[in-house]
Amino acid sequence: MKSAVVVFPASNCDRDAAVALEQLTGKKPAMVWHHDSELPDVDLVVLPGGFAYGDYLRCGAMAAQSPIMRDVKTKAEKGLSVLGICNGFQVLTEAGMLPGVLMRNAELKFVCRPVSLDVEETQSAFTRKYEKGQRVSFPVAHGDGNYTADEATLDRLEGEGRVVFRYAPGDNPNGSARNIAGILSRKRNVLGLMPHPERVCDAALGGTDGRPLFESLVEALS
Amino acid sequence: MKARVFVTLKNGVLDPQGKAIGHALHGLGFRAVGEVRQGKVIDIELAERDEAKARAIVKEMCEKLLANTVIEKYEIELDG
Amino acid sequence: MKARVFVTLKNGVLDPQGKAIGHALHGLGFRAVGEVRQGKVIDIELAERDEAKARAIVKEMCEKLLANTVIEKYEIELDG
Amino acid sequence: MTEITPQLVREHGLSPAEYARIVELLGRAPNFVELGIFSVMWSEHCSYKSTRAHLRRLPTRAPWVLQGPGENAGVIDIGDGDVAVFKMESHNHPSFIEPYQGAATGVGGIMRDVFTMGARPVAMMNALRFGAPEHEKMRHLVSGVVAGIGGYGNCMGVPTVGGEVNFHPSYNGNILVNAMCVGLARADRIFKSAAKGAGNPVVYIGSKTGRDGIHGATMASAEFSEDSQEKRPTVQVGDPFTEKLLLEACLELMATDAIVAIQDMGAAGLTSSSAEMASKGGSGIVLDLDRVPQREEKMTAYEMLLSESQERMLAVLKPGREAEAERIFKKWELDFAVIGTTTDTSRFVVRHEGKTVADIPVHALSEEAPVYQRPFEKRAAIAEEPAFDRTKPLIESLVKLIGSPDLCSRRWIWEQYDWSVMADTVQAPGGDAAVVRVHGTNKALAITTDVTPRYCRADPFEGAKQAVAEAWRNLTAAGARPLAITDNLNFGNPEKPDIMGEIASCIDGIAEVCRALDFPVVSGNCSLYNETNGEAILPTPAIGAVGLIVDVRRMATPALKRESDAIILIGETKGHLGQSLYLREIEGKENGGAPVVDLAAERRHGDFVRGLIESGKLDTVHDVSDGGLLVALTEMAMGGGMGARIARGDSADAIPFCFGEDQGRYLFALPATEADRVLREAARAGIPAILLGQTGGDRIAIAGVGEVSIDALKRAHEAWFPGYMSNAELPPTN
Ligand SMILES: Nc1ncnc2c1ncn2[C@@H]1O[C@H](COP(=O)(O)OP(=O)(O)O)[C@@H](O)[C@H]1O
Ligand SMILES: [Mg+2]
Repeated sequence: MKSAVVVFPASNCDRDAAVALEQLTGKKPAMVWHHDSELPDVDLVVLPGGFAYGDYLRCGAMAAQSPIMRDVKTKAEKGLSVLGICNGFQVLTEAGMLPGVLMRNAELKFVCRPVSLDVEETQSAFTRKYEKGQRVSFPVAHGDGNYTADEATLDRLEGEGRVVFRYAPGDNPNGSARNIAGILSRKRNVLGLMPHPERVCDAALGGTDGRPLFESLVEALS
Repeated sequence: MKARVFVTLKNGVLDPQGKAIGHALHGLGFRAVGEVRQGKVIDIELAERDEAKARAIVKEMCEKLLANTVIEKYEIELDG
Repeated sequence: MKARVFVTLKNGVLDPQGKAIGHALHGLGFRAVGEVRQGKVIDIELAERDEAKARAIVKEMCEKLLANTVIEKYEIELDG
Repeated sequence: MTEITPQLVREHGLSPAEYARIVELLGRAPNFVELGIFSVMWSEHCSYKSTRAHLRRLPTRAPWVLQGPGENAGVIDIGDGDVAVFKMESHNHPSFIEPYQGAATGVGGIMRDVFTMGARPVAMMNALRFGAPEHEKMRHLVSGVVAGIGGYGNCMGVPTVGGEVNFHPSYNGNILVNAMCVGLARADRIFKSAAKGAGNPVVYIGSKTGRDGIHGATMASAEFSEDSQEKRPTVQVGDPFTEKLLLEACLELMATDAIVAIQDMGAAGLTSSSAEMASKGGSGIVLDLDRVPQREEKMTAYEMLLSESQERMLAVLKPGREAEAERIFKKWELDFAVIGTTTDTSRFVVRHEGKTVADIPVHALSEEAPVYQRPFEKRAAIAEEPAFDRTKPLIESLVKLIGSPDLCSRRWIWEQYDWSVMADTVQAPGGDAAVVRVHGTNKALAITTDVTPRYCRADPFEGAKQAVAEAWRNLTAAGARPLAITDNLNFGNPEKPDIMGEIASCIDGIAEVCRALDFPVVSGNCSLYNETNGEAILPTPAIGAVGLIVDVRRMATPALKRESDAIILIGETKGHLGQSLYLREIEGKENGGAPVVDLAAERRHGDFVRGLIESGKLDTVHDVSDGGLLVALTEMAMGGGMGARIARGDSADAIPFCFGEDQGRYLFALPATEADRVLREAARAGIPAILLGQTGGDRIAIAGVGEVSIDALKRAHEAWFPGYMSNAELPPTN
């Protein structure tokens, strides 16, 4: 599986994502500067966490307008797999590639801690190596992770099996609607999630619950 | 020409920041406070003299970048 | 009565957000854009009919909470 | 041109004698611009005029020290060609005036000090002192400072992995915000600030210059009065987004060999960075202010030279490398301008609008800056034995202590910091030291900050010793070999002999431990005039320390891990209650003498514990500090969600035994089968060690005294901070 990580100005989990990808795919991902207009030939694009453009105006808003995002969008429509983590999820919603928005956390504070998640869907290239209903722990680290969409959209997401990760009951760190932590696009090839799977791929860091996500991709896309 | 853009949450969208401000104002003893909503104001200097053209440009800016129209609405004021 | 409060950075205070927005607008091809400054707008419902009193109350709110007067200034508009 | 009157000189914080010296050095009266330059360069903040003579007593060398004080940050060798680069710095005054931006720009400033040396910042710490919790401004200050530190550090993508927080009324009008940054580099890729050679281009990089924080350096050097709030000095607004770009751009430029010297623009911005670079390089410098990227219109030379706009750097390049550097900075969308050259005249020359606006011998700004031997009185240490009520119920006291402002959980704070970004944080906030892996290896850095100001007030010498020893102990408890420290000396007005006495004694105390434990000082910062209306803060020599864990798989944490482990206490327990938190929180008394640190014992005990960790026999260790033995045990129990059953020391009184703050002690837990051997080994090494009890169950039980559930302790421990802050006003945002 060939992968690429997009680097926006002030992305800051680009290296973490690259390390996890290299560890689990055996290949170094291509690092793509936001100003480039075309992606290299890859099977997976990761939009990493961070504070693209300082999170000024709205998180992800300016990054969504980056030149590279046009190509990401076009290729995603043709089926390219795209994984947006944290800030990357925000970019995906701002770019209109996923529905809804990520608003300020309900408690209005940045929150960094491990959270328990339930894997709701295993019918995706991102989660096939998890068990349905499996409880995993990923850290979150964000100020704007409060997923919000109108009721019709939320119903559609649930109805189409596109809510992939949900915060375990009682462990919702940001007030997001229906405890949503991660969702798929309609074609199921774009995943956005707030928690950081790339930070739990190494036992020394307190867990390996993120590994199956990357292993799923390797299996699905190789 | 100067443009002032207000970006505020659409009615019905929950505004935790506005709520927190209202709460804090009550806490400070301002009993007369009802609902509070918070938004953004963006002041833009524009090298464009024609009002209609300026409005069209700013509207485009709002649609493309300044507002997220899924949850936000905007108003434009021009001056100069 | 409704009050609208604008809280903006004092002149001369660096506005990183405004700077970044201006930059992004340029990047999107809006060449006519000059300086951009970002601030907050806060809409407050007030159970107070008297305009002078309302203004005094809102001014106090600004000083106490809404604006950080070390770096920010505020304007008050009343309506109703 | 503005006339130079005695009034104007005074307003620039210069004494008549200092002014006379300036006239002598120049051979003429300075003009207004030059007066401004001297005022910042000769300020306490930039010149260290009160402390310089004393700082010389600090040991700064060891075979592993590659760069001691004198550069932007210290550098130590951590093997395999890797180095750790670190420094701690205060942003006290600005944080009191505008907590969010003050703290944020403090973080930004110390990060620049580290990456200007060529290192990538990998960890941030913060040592915070607030006033009494009930003080009307304190919630606002706490929430603003914490949000500001997080706001800047999180955006930079550098994990904030720990720190310390105290509350004490002496900080009511003068909180302390000390931030420490640790970076990693390769030994052969370290950059320094000596602008050697003539004819080299001087380039400006980063953000544009505005009228920010003009006279920030002199503000940091003047005592606070209530009305300095009214004056509303310009506080700088931080732009972490630009700083992140600056970091990446600088590291990219540093990968080339285009740089001769580089220095961040911190206090006294352009003036101090350029004058210091010239001074260190033994060269002269000519600056052309017309080329300085400016954010505001019609800035004067005076304003540009003294501006403290953030996120700026000054570099001296090899001739002809400008275009290459410019390409990198343009890619990162940062300002870049050649604003001058180095010369062989040894003069600091500034041009503006075609005129020479300043022309000063470089040495007049650096070596000739005043150094004072201020009069000092060393205070006799307090030695009284405090009385206490022996009948107070012990378990109740424990619950109260563990939920008190100085001992309760800091989760409310550190959950606002991204401590796991960079995916190398192997010990998160909450333990004795934070541990951050050296990327791509099995080595790790252990990092801590420590000082107990109430000890320093009672006994400045012993208090300062204790601060360094506790830092050493915290690193040791994680299994690290302590390597070096940075210090942040926060004191009141040095013109008062008793404050100067505190400074001198604290420096002596630090120096003694550095020598005894081979733990040199490699960088630091002084923050003086921390007073409000003539009342000084507690003497607060904050110590930041770094150690090396050779193999991160052999590291210890405080959390209890297994049932039926033997719990062993290392070190002697006399039950020293003077200045203890027990006295303060339970008896409402802040009295008695500070505990004394026996440095020979300290070393023996620490080496013993570290030896056990390194041999792989021990993974559960906690040092005993604030609150004493029972508090330490409780922290271990809460960390592991597992109880413990202990016996009271035979002869000792229960209260001093449980809550005394004797030094040089560690608690650890290991499989019972190992206990006898370890105790024998300790005895052989002459180290006091007792078997205190064993782990297990869901409560802390003390034979013959009572018991309490871990749940109840946790509830008390976690409740205070969120409860206190739930009454906060709005969380500040950027
Ligand atoms: N208390 C101290 N102990 C040791 N070194 C110190 C102390 N205070 C300042 N220094 C050293 O003096 C130099 C100047 O410090 P400072 O002006 O804070 O640097 P910068 O301008 O980079 O912020 C630095 O090398 C610093 O490490
Ligand atoms: Mg520096």
